Amino acid sequence: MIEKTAISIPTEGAMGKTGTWRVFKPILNKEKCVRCWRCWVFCPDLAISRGDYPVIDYEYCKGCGICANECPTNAIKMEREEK
Amino acid sequence: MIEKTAISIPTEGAMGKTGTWRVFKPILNKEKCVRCWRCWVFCPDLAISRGDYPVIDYEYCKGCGICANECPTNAIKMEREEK
Amino acid sequence: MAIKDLPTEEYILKGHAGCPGCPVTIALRIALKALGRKTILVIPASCSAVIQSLHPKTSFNVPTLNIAFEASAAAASGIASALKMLGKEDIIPVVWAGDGGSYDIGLQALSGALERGTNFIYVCYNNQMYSNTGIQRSGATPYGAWTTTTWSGKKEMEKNLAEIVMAHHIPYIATATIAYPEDLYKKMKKAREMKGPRYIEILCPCPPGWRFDMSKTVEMSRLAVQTGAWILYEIINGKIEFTADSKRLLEGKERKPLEEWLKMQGRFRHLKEEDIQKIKESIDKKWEFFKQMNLRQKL
Amino acid sequence: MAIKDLPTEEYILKGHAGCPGCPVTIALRIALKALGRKTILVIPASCSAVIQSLHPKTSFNVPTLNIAFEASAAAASGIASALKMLGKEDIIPVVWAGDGGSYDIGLQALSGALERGTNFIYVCYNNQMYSNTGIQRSGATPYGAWTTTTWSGKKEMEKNLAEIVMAHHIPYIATATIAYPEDLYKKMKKAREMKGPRYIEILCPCPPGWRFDMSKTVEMSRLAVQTGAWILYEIINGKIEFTADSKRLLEGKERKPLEEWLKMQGRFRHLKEEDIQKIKESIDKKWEFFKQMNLRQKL
Amino acid sequence: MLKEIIFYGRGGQGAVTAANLLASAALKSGNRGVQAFPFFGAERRGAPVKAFARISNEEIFLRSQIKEPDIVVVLDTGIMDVIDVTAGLKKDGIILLNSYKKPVDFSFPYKVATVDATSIALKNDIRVGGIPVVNTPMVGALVRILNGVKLEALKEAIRERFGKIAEKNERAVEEAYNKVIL
Amino acid sequence: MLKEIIFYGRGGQGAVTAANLLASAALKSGNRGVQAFPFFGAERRGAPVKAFARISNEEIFLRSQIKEPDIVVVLDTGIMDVIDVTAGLKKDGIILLNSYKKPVDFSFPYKVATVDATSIALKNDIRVGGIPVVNTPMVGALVRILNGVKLEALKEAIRERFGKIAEKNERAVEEAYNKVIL
Amino acid sequence: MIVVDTGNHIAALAAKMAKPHVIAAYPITPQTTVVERLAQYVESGELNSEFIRVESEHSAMTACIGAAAVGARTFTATSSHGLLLMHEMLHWAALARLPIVMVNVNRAIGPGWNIWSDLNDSMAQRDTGWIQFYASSNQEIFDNVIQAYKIGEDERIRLPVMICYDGFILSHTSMPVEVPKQEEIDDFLNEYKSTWQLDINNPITHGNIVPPEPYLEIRYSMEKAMKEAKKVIEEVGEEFGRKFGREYRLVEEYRCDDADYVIVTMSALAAEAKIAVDRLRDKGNRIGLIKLRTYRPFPHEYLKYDKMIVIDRAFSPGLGGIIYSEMEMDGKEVYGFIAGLGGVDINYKDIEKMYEYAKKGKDGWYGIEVK
Amino acid sequence: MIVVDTGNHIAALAAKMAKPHVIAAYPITPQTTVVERLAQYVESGELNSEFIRVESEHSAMTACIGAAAVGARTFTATSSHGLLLMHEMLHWAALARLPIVMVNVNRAIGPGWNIWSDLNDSMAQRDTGWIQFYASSNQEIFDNVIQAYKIGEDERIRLPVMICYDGFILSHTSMPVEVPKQEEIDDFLNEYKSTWQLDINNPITHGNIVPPEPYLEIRYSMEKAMKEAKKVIEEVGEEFGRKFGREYRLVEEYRCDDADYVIVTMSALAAEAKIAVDRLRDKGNRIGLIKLRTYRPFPHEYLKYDKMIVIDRAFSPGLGGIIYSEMEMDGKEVYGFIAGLGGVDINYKDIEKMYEYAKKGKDGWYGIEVK
Ligand SMILES: Cc1ncc(C[n+]2csc(CCOP(=O)(O)OP(=O)(O)O)c2C)c(N)n1
Ligand SMILES: Cc1ncc(C[n+]2csc(CCOP(=O)(O)OP(=O)(O)O)c2C)c(N)n1
Ligand code: SF4
Ligand code: SF4
Ligand code: SF4
Ligand code: SF4
Ligand code: SF4
Ligand code: SF4
Ligand SMILES: [Mg+2]
Ligand SMILES: [Mg+2]
Repeated sequence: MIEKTAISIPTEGAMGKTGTWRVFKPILNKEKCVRCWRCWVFCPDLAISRGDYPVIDYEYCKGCGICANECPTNAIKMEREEK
Repeated sequence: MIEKTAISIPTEGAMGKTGTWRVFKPILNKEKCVRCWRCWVFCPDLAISRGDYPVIDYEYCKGCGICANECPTNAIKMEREEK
Repeated sequence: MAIKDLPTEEYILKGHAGCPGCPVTIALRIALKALGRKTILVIPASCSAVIQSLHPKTSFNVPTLNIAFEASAAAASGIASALKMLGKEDIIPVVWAGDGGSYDIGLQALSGALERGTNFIYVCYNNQMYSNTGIQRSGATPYGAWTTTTWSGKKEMEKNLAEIVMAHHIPYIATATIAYPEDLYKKMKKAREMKGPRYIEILCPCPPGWRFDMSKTVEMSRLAVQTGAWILYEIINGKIEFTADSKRLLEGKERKPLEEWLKMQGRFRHLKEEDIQKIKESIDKKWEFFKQMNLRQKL
Repeated sequence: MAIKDLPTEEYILKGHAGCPGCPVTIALRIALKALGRKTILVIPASCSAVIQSLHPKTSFNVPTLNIAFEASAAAASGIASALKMLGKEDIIPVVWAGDGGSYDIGLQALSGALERGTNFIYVCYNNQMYSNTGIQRSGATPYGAWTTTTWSGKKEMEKNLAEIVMAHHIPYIATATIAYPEDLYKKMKKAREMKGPRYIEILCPCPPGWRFDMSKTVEMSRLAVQTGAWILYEIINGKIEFTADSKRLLEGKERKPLEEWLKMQGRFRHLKEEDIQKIKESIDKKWEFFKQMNLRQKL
Repeated sequence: MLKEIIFYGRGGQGAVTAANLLASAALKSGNRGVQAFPFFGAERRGAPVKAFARISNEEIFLRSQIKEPDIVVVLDTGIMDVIDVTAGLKKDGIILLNSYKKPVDFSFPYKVATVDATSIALKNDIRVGGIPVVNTPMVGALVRILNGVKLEALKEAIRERFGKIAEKNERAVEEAYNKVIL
Repeated sequence: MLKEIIFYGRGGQGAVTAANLLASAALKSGNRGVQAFPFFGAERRGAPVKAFARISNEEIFLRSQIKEPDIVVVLDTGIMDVIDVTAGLKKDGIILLNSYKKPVDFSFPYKVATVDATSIALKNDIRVGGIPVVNTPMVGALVRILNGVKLEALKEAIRERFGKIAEKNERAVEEAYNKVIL
Repeated sequence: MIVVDTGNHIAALAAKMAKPHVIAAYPITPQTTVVERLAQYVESGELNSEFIRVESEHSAMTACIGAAAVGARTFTATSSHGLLLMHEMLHWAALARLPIVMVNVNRAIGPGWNIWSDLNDSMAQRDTGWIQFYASSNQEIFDNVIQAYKIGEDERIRLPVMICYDGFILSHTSMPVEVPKQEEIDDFLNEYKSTWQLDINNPITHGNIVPPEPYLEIRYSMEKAMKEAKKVIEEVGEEFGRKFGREYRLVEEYRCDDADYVIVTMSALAAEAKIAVDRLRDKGNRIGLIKLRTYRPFPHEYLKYDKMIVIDRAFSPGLGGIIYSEMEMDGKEVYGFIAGLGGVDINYKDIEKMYEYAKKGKDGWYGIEVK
Repeated sequence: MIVVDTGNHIAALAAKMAKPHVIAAYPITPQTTVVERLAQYVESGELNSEFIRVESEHSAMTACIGAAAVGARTFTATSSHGLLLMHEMLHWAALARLPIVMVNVNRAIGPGWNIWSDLNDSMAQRDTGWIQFYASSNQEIFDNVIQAYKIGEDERIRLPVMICYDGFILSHTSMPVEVPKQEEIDDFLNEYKSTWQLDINNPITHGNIVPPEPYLEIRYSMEKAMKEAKKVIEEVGEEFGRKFGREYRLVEEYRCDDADYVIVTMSALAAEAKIAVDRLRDKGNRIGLIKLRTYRPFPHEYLKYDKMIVIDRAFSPGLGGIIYSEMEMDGKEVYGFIAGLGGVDINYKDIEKMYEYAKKGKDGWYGIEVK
C-alpha cells in the first residue's frame, strides 16, 4: 500500500500494560470459588480467563473491582496495590 | 439598510398576472349557485372572493378547474380560453 | 363550523408561483387563516419555497424565513428562544415543511426540537414525494408508487412520521387534509392556542406528482380519507380522537374501495393485483393500530 | 443458557483504552461473542472510538470502520450494499453507536437506513449521555440527571428511541443490559440470524458519567432492571416478549424501590422528592404502554 | 453557419422537447454543432417558458443564452400578450407561429410563417390530459423553414425518442411540414 | 526567570488542578507570566498523565510543550515503573516525590525532595471515593522548593477554587509545606 | 457512436459505463436528472449496481465511503447545498484515500435560493483533498468521468475525484457526444482493486485516534498523491487520447503560442472564451486561452505567461477571485475578473470587454466595478 | 481584574459579558468546556440567555441564524468536525448578513480521529464569508470575542465573525487575562439593532428564489462589507485600545522595522515565533514577525516585505500552505513552511530552523521535506 491512511492493526496491549493503571488489586481465594464464571463474563478488560479456576492477568487488570463485586461467594477481594 | 440580502416584499401579482397561464376558464352560473363557498375555500390562487356571489378574478385565476370540480351544483363550468 | 364561517382574511397574495391546482397553497391558505398574523413561517427547500415567487417580491404576507432543507426545526428553535428573550412570546414560529424535509432530511432537527420541548408548531405538508425537484421518492412515498427514482414502483412501505412523533409524547399531534377545510382550520386553531411542540401533518395530493388532472386535487384528498388511505385524527396529550369522515369510518361506515383512489393516479397505474392487496393490508394494519389505541384509551 | 455456556472466543484484545469498570467494553465483548468474526463494526465518534486505543494499534479484532459522528447508519448502508454486490452477504455490518450518536446526531441516518430496509444490525449502547466529551446531556439523559450541560438536572424527559424505532416496523427490536449477559447474547444471536434492519439497545451504566464507584457497573445495570427503570424485551415482527427479570416484573414480581437505584448515582444526588415522583410516574407510564402492547397482542 | 432559434410556449407544452428534437435531427442531417437547452428556470404548467436551439456545421463553443435569434417559434400565441417574442430577433429573422391564421394576418416587421399545429395535433390525437400537444408539428414546420435539417432525420429522432407514440407524431410532423404557410 | 514544571500522576489524581493552583498562586505572588496546561490527550482514570506549569516574571510567549523542565513533581511513584520522570530534566533540576521515604532512599542523579502527601491527605480527610487525593499537598511542598511563589498566595488560590472543602486543603498544603524533605 | 443529450444524462451514461458497484445519491436541482437516469438504468437492469436512495447528501457521501471501504467502486452526484452538506465527509473520503467519483453540477449558494450556475459550491471544497475537474462541454463530462476512475484508483493516487460542470449551461443542454463502446471502456478501466479494505480475514481498524506524528505523515501522503496526480492525469489523458482520439492534459492551451495576453478560466466560460479569443485574434490581438481542466491539483506550471487575465466565476469574500488568488504572480501582470455569479449570463462579448479593460489596467467585479 | 483561566473559560466569560440573547451549541473536544461553562452561567442565573441544547452543530448554527433573524444577539462555539458539519450554514449566515459570533477551537480533521490543533478546520471555511480572527493568547481570545460583536454588528459590515484559537494549546491552557468590568463592556458594545428582521408588522420574506442579477449584487455587497471590515476592525481595535489599553489592528508587527526577513504566521505559533525572533535578533539577524490577527479579510496590505517566511499550520492538498498560497508574491521572495499539522509540537527552535532553511533558499513541509 502506497497511500497512508489511519489503518491500525489488532494488538494485545495496544495501550500498553494497562495493569499499571490499577490502584486496587483483585485477589482470588480459590477455596471460595464455585466457578460460576461471573467474574469472567463481566471483566471489562478481559483480564480473567477460564482455566480450572479463574486466572487473573495482572498485566492488564485495571483493578475496577467488578469481579469482586459480582462474585456470589466473595471469592475475590480487592487489596491496595503495594508498589 | 446598507447590506444587501435576499429580502422580498409582499406584492400582489409577484409572478405577474398569472391569469395568462390559463388554458381553460371558469364561468359562473349564478342561477345555480347556492353560496356554499366551496369554490372560494378551495381555490389555490385566491382568485375567488366572497361577494354576494362568488367573484372570479380572471387576472389571477390559473384555470385549474378545482372550483368547477368541487361545486356541488355545477354552477361553474370550465371553458376553453379564446385568445 | 361551516366553510362560510372561516375567516376571510388572507395571508397569501394572488399571483403566486404555485402550479395550477396546487394543494399546498390551499393548505397554507387555510392554515394561515387559523394561525393569524402573529406567525413567523419557517420554510425549508420545497415547493413552498418556490410558491413564494421571485425576489424582490413575495406572495406571502406573514414574515417568512426560508432555510436550508434539513434545518427548519432548528431555525424555529432559534426563533422561539429569541422571541422569548425579546418578550414577544405572542408570536409563534411555524415550520411549513414538505414530507422530504420532514420524513427524511429534516427528521433529526425535528426530533431534537420535539425533545427539547420547543414552543412551536411543525406542519408537514405531505405530498408523498420530493415534488420541487421533479418527483423523486421520499420516506413518505407509498409502496408501489412510481417516481423518477422508483421507476417500477417503490419497493418499501412508507415511514409513518406521525407515529414517530407520537413516540416523542408531545402535547398535540394531528393529521388533516385539504378536502376537510373546517377540520384543518380547527386543528390549526387548537394547536395555535397550546404551548410546547405541536405537530400537524396535512396530506396534499399533487397533480403533477401523483399524475392526475389538476381539477381533482380536492377530490383526491377526499377520496384518500374515504377509502381509509389517510386517517384524520388528533392526539391531545396522548389522547386520540378521530375526526370528520375518519370518525365515521371508525364508527362503522364503510370505506370506499381503495381502487377508486389508486386508479385515478398515474403513479399507481402499473400496480399489480398483489401490490394493491399489499397496500390494502398495510392500510388495514394502520387502522387496527389506531383502533387499538382508541380502545386502550377507553379501558 | 448459563454464563459458562457462552463462547470463550474474544474479539477484543486486552490492554484497551476503556476506563476501569467500563460497561461498554463488557457489552461489546458479549455482543461480539454472538456476532462472530463475520462482522464489520461501524463506530461513530464516541467512547467506543477511544476504547480501540491509538493508531497504529487497535484493540478490536474484527474489521472496524470509524466514521463521523452522525453517519454510522449511512456508512453501514454503503457497506451492506457493497457486500451484496461483492457476493459477501455472509458478513454483517453492525453499527455500534452511543446514545448521542443514535438519539441525537445520528437519528436521521438511522431512520433512513431503517426505512430503506437496510440489511444490518444497529446497536445503540446507551449510557444516557455524551461520555466521550465529558458528560453532556443527550436526548437519552433521564429527567433530573446532572450533566455538564444540565447542572441543575435535565429539565426534559428522555426520548425513547426504541419506541421511535418501533414506528419504523422493522423485523427485530430488543433492549438489553450488561447485567444479563445470557439475555444479551441470545438477542444478539437472534438478530444475527435474521435479515433486514435489526435494532438492539443496551443500557450501559457508566461510572464517571453517572457518578458511582467503578466496581458497581454491573450492579447498577441489574438494579435498573429490577427497579423497572430499564425494561428488557424483544419485538419480533411486531410481537413483543419480555425477558429476564422484566418478564418476572411483568408477571407480578415486585419492583425494587427506584430510590435504591437513584441514590447510588451522584448525578441524581440533588433530586427533590417531587422529581423522584415525576420519574416514577414516567416509569409507570412506560410499563403501562408496554403492558398494553403486550395485552393488545393477546387479544 | 450558425442558426439560433428560440421556442416560446407554456410549461407543459414541450418546448424543450421541441428544441431537443430539432438538435437531434440537425445532427442526423450532418451538422457537427447542435445544442438544445431550456431557459434556466423553475417552470410551472401553463406559465410562459422558452427553450433554445443552435445549429451549426462547426463545433459550437457558445455557452451563453441566445439573445439575438434567427428564428423564433411560438407554440402558443396566447403568450404574445405577455411576452415580446420578437425581442432581439435578427433583422432578417423569421417568426413561426402556431395559428390557423395566415402570415399576412400578423403585422410584425419580420418574415412570418404560420401553421395550425393545434388542429394537426388534434387530428393526429396527440394530447396529454385532453390538451393538444403541439411541439412535434411545430418542429415539423420549422424544419421546412430551416436550411440543413432534413424531415427524414426529424422523423428518425422522433422514433428514437417516442417509442410507441412515435408514429402519430411522425404523421403530424409531416403534415405540418407540408402545411406551413410562408 | 522562567521556571518550567511537569507534574506526573494518574488520571483522576488532579495533576492538572495542581498545575492550575500553582499558576494562580504564582500570579498572586507577583509573577506576570504563568501558565498551566495538561498533556493534550484523552485521559482515563488510573492511566498515567502529566500536566505542565510555567512561571516567569515576564509575559510568557511559549506555546509549546515543556521538554526540559526545571522541576518534576511525581504525585504517584507507582508510575515511575512505566514512565521515565527524569526525561529532559535540566541538569540542576529537582524531583519532588510523593513518598514516605527520604530523598536519600532514591538514587536519581538529581536533587530529590520528598513529602508523604498520601498520609497528609488521609490525615486531613481529602479523598474521592475513598482514595486519597494528593494534589494540594504536593503543590504545598512544591511552593516550598520554588522561589517566588508564596504559601499564602497558594492558600488564597485554594480558597477561590474549592469553596467549602478549601479549609482542609489549606491545612494539608501548610503541613506539606512544612514537612517536605529536601 | 454520437449521442445528443444533456450534460446530466451524459454523466449518468459515463457513470453507468464505468460500472460502479454502489451508487448513493440524493436529488437536488440541477443534478436531479443524473440520479433519475441512473435509477432507471439500475431498475431496467441495464446497470448491475446497488442504488441507495439515501435521506441526505451527508449520507450519500458516507454510504459511498462505507461501500468503498469494503472495496467497492462507487459513484454519486450532487450540487450546491448538497455538496456543502457533504463537506465533512468530503474531507473524510480524501483522508481515507477512497477513490470515490462524484459529479457536482455547479450551482450558486443560498440564501436566497438560486439554482443557476456559479462555481462557489465546489471551489469552497478546494481544501478537502479531492481532485477536481471542470468540464466545458458534455464530451468533457463524459471523458472526465471515465478518466476520473482511472486516475483516482491509480495506486499512486487513491484520492476521490470530483467532476464539476455548470448547472443548466451544461447539465440541461443537449450537445453531441462521442460515446465509445462498453468493451473499450472496460478495457480502458481495469477492474478496481482497493489497497486497503475492511476484511474479516485481516481485521484492521480504520480511523481510530491518530497521534500527531503519524497524522502529519498521513497528511503529507495526500499531498504527495496530489503532486503525483499531475503526472498521472496527463498519463491517463494521453492514454485516453490514444484509445479514443481525444487527448487531455491538466490544462488546454488555445492559441497561446505567440500570445501577449492569456485568458485563464475554466468550466463553460472557457468554451465561450474560445470565441472571444478567435474574434480578438481576427481583430489583430495576440491573445490566447488557458482552460484549467484540473483545478486540484492546481496546474501552476502552465500559468507562466507574462500577462494573464483570470476570469473567476467564484470568489472568496475578503480575498477576491479564487483562481486569481492562487496564481503565483511573481513578476507577472495578472488581471482578475469576477463574473457570472448566480448564473449571470456571460458571453464572448463580455469576455472581449474584459480584455479591453485589462489592457487599460483595470479589473474587478465585472458588471459592477467594471462594466 | 486579572483572571488565570483556560482559553475556553475565557471565551465563555467574554461571551457572557457580551450578553447574547441566545446561545446554541453542541459539545466537541476541545471546545466542550466553553459550552459547559456557558450552561453553568445560564443555569446559575449569572447570564440571562436562552441556551439551546441542540442535537448537532448543523442545528447549532441554524438556531443562531433563526434567532438572529428575529433580531437577537447570538453566540456559539465549536471545533473541527463540528465546524465542518456547519459548513452549509456558515455560508448561509454570511449571505443572510447575520452578525453571529462563534468561537472555533482549532482541531485537526479525521480520519483518524485527532483531537490536537491544526488550522485546517477553520481555514477550510475561508470561502464562507465569515470574518476570521486567530488568537495567540487567552487575552486575545477575550478581546477578540468582545470586539467581534462590535465589528460584526457594525452597520457597515453585518457579517458573522469567527474567533479561532488552537485546541489545547490555548483552549486548555491557563494564562492570566485582564478582564474589564461589565459596565465597561456594556459601554463599549452598544445594544444590538438588527437592520433586517422578521417582524409581524413588516412581513418580509427572507431567502426566496433570487434571480441572477440581484444575486450578484448580494454577493458583491458581501465583498464590499469585507473591504469595509478592514477599516472597521482597525477603528474598533483602536477604540478598544483607548478604553482598555490594548490596541488591535489587522496584524501585529513585531520588530519588523529594519527587518531583512519577516515571519508571517498566526495563532499560537505567532506567540512562539516572538521568542524565535528575539533569539535570532540576539544572534544578530535582522528579522521580524507579522502575526495575522485577521485572516478574513486577508490583510495583504501589511505583507509587503521583500523576504517573507510564511508558516502555515494548514494546507490545501494539491496547492500548498494556505496563507502562503494567498500571498501576493510579485517581486518578493517568499518561503513557505507547513508545520505542526495534527498537533505536532512546534517550538521556537523549530522556527529558528525554518529561518535557517529559508536563508538557504529551502522551504516545504517542516519535519518531512526539510527537517
Ligand atoms: C441539502 C439539500 N439537498 C437537496 C436539496 C434539493 N431539494 C430542494 S426541495 C427538495 C425536495 C423537497 O421535497 P419535500 O420536502 O417533500 O417538499 P415538496 O417539494 O414536495 O413540496 C429537494 C430534494 C436542497 N435544497 N438542499
Ligand atoms: C460532528 C461532531 N460533533 C461532535 C463531536 C464530538 N463528540 C465526539 S463523541 C461525542 C459524544 C458521544 O456520545 P455518545 O454517542 O452517547 O457516545 P459515548 O461517548 O457516550 O460513548 C461528541 C459530542 C464529533 N466528533 N463530531
Ligand atoms: S465470580 Fe467468584 S465464584 Fe464465580 S467464578 Fe469468579 S471467583 Fe469463582
Ligand atoms: S478488577 Fe476489574 S479488570 Fe481486574 S480482573 Fe476484576 S473485573 Fe477485571
Ligand atoms: S361552490 Fe358552487 S354553489 Fe358553492 S359558492 Fe361556489 S359556485 Fe356557488
Ligand atoms: S379555476 Fe382554479 S384558479 Fe381559477 S378560480 Fe377556479 S379554483 Fe381558482
Ligand atoms: S408540484 Fe405539486 S406541490 Fe409543488 S407547486 Fe406544483 S402542485 Fe404544488
Ligand atoms: S466514560 Fe464511561 S462509557 Fe466511556 S469509556 Fe469510560 S466508563 Fe466506558
Ligand atoms: Mg413533498
Ligand atoms: Mg453516550
